[in-house]
Amino acid sequence: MTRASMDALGSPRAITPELVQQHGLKPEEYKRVLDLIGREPTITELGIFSAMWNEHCSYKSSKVWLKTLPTSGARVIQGPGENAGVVDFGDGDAIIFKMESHNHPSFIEPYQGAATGVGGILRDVFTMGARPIAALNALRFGAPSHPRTRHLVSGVVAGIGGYGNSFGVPTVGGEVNFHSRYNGNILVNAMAIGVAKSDRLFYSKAQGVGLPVVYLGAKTGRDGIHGATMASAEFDERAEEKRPTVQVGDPFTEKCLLEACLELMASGAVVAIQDMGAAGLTCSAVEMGAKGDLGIDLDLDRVPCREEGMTAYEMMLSESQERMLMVLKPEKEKEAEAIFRKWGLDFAVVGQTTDTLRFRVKHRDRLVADLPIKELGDQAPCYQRPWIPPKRVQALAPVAAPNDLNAVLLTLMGSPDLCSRRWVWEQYDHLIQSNTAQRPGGDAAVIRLNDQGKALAAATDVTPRYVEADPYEGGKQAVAECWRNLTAVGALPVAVTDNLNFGNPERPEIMGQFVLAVKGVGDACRALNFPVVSGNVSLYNETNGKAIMPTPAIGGVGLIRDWRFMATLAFKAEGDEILLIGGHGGHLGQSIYLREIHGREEGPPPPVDLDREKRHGDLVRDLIANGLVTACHDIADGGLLVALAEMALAGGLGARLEASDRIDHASLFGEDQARYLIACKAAHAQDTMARAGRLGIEALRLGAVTGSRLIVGGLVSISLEDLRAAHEGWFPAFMGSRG
Amino acid sequence: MKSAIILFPGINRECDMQRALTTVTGSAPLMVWHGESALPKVDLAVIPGGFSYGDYLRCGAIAARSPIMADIRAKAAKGLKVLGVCNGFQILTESGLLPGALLRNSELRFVCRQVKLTVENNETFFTNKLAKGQVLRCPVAHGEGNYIADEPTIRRLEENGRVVFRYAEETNPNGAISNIAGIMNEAGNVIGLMPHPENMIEPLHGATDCRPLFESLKVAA
Amino acid sequence: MKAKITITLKKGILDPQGKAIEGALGALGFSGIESVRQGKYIELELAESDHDKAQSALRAMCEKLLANTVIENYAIELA
Amino acid sequence: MKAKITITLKKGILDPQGKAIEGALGALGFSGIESVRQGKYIELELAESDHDKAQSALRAMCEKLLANTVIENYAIELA
Ligand SMILES: Nc1ncnc2c1ncn2[C@@H]1O[C@H](COP(=O)(O)OP(=O)(O)O)[C@@H](O)[C@H]1O
Ligand SMILES: [Mg+2]
Repeated sequence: MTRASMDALGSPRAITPELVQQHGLKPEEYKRVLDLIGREPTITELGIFSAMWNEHCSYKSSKVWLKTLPTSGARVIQGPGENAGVVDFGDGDAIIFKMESHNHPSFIEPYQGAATGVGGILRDVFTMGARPIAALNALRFGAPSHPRTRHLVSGVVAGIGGYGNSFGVPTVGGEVNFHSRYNGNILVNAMAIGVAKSDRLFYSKAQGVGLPVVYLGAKTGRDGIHGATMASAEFDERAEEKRPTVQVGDPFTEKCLLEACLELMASGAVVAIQDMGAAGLTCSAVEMGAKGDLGIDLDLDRVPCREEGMTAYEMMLSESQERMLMVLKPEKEKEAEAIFRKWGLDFAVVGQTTDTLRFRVKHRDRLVADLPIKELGDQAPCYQRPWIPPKRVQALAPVAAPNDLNAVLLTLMGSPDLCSRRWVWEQYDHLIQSNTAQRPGGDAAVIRLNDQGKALAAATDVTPRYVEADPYEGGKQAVAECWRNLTAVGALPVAVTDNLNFGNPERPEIMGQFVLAVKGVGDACRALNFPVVSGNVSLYNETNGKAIMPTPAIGGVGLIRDWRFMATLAFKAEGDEILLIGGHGGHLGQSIYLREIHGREEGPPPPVDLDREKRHGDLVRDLIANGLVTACHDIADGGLLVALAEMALAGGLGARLEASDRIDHASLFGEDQARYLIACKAAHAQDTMARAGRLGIEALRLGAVTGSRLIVGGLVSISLEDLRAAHEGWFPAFMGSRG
Repeated sequence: MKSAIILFPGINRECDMQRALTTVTGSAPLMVWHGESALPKVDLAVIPGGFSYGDYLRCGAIAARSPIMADIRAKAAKGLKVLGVCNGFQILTESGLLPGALLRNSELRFVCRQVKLTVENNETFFTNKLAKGQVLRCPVAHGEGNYIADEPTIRRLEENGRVVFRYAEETNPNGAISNIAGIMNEAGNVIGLMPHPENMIEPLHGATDCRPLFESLKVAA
Repeated sequence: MKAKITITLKKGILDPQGKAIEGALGALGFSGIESVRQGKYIELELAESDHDKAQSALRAMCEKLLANTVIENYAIELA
Repeated sequence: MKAKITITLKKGILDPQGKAIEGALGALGFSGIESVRQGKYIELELAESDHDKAQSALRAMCEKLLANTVIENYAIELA
């Protein structure tokens, strides 16, 4: 480019290959930049491209595959592409939800990393005009024996609670797993759910030329500059020395921002709104302009700054939290400002919409960026990464039956992945807002939506060891288990959000995991009429070339007509009969029993027959709706006997199962899919069996709720106290009383 | 009975309290923003739970020093009934309307769980519908509910029946001294407690043990 | 001018945080730690240049807001 | 011997507490406050009597536990 045009754009800093590389742009990607703008970019422009074109913002490795997911359905109001997905919950109520990862920051600074992860996802939801009504979190940590694990668990859990509790959203569900494959890359996936009127939703699409672009919320500091880039950079030993700036969350400011935004939206002043997340000002401004086929002019001298002498580059890439960008109706500007002052938040007109389709950024009266706004997004690189399917796992070699099943059950109930998560969820305010009908501890959380009894159910699920052994079946299983968990409380599963956590996509075997898992997720969502309306991808989760287990976390929401008719897993009354829907299994491959008791992580995962899932689930939901079920629990990790033990502990009532030649260690601990345990009044057992029979669904009468022991024929007999001690004991003991 | 809920930025359980007051007492409370320096004429001022001003510095410290609290202090001296729940309790101690202080939970973790409360004094505006010694199930949700006061203060509280609620049956969740969950001032018109009775009033909450507390307010008026 | 304020729990008031730190340090293999107390540290930049005026202003801030004198002591240090 | 450790947020790291305190002091009518930052203060009693040994032990404690050097600085003062 010529000197003249350089000076016009200021900062005549030479763009060296090193600089380009530091910005995470590959040489061919940088060439794309040059072709696009026909000159060398300024340093600020380079920063903007690096932010827009990194994996985190551009989805360049995953886009082609995400496109294959089913995203439409009768209840879908807004699919992927906005801040969060939106589904129709009837009576003009819309449910807005999304899940997002904050893995790397949480590994480096667990409390603040997890806290700002929660803050970010809450912002995505209320940016659309919704009031958050529930939060969930899917957590994966390294082996309990790893020296950092306790520290990370305690920091992450405290951070999630610290932010959500102060903000005032009930945190009602999630998952916690431990595995050595997460030693160097923990996963912190936060999900938020909000409610709004479906005719009062807000979008990021700017409309109208010459309208004020307004900056709202907290001041801009040098927070997390390159955070977006870091979030897509493979870890190595140096990561901790690199010490990328970690953001500190301010839930108090976020709570004020929520109230101010909802007040402002109600006033009718808002034309478009976009929260500032990764690469804050850059992504939000470009998004608003590009979506609305408008240009945006920004004047950085008007941006409220927390620190002295911030450069244009720093302001454009800062990831300071609790900030919003809006396009407002000019006539409402004063009213809007008053609302924000009332809440003690910054308010500044930092630019305006134009008809130029350019993204122009001014600083100290010089143009520091002048880029084609649509191309910034549309022309981002998009890769068809080479992939290879993983090796087929060997069929499972015989597994010897242990002689003491009591000991086995106690070990499983007290194992890291099956024990009670009470230590975790008691640190979350799961009751605030007075609508929690089912708190953590069940298959899905249930939140009341209105006084007529309408309620929402939510759960998150994925079984990484299944996905590792067979990405396609594992992808299907994650969706199926989420669907099952919603069904088990009596909810009609409506839609999902996904958080796809994988290793380095530039390695064909990792890309293979991704491709097949997404295919599995897609097929399951199609078969179960469970569309994907939002999601997030986190790649490069590796340390020294060792990837995490493939972890496509699925967060689902379901609709309950009346929470008074929901099911819980707790046994309710002596004498109720216990039925097994879906029949006995025996699939031990990849089971927790195999891993914890036999020390083997082997075999294929249980296959998922989506047609069975659907038929069995629809039957169970129907039984619950008709008041024929007194307790219900799906059979998942740990199999039949663990599910039974969980139901007994929850209800404080024991159970006796009749002996049968079909009951052995394989049928008790196998993790075969599409199965539920239900309890019902003895008087209803016949009818229930008949209904199942008519539908060709295998249902078995296993025994009855009784006493204070868990008894299975001559094989198992344990008191509930012993079970409870094992189940409740592990987590507090592991964390130490002072965790 | 006319009541008002006082709102500070960061307060987040105001809707729970509003719902409890409205559904149980039958009359909806006024919602009063702290900026309004004077409190409208009401029989009862309720300071709900939350994280006023983020609970930065100390829980309730900043809210306790706001203009509206000065007004509430003045009116309380003339007999206005004041109820502080959780953060509200912390604000009342910080503002000197109630003695003592609330420290970090002894386990150093936020705790949201169901506890049991003994009604130690049933002759207050918030407990007159209950029996002395009656035990209620009630949730707590706080990180700093560890009540403490110097020995003479504790003695005075105990001797004058000013301990209104006590954690029962080993359910003390925070290490509070002599299991104190809620207290009142000398005149008996200011009550503060850490637990959240507003979250235990309808079937959805799993039990309605705390409904009578709000019914007591009707009698009190 | 710059002021440093340290706020500590009064003697006799239980300090679980200090205890926890003591325990954690022990667990990390640090020995010979006889006691740990945790408090707050606040740094202020003041326009005031007169030492005594600043001192008395700071004392007022501590009494009115920064310290809860029911449970805390404070110390003021002026640079 | 007695050690005093102050832990402060690194320059440029958001300090919501300091911000809130600054606002509250203003609301209470204190003027001329240019900035407030809040940190932690930790007092330790050590058996160690050798100054240098104590110093290096304390540095290790800060690095390993007391401070999160990603976002915090620490200062050690030995009485
Ligand atoms: N991180 C977490 N936060 C809140 N609740 C959690 C978390 N992890 C697990 N739980 C709760 O613990 C219970 C058991 O979890 P899980 O075994 O994953 O359930 P399921 O097997 O039905 O998927 C569920 O109610 C879940 O919501
Ligand atoms: Mg389940």
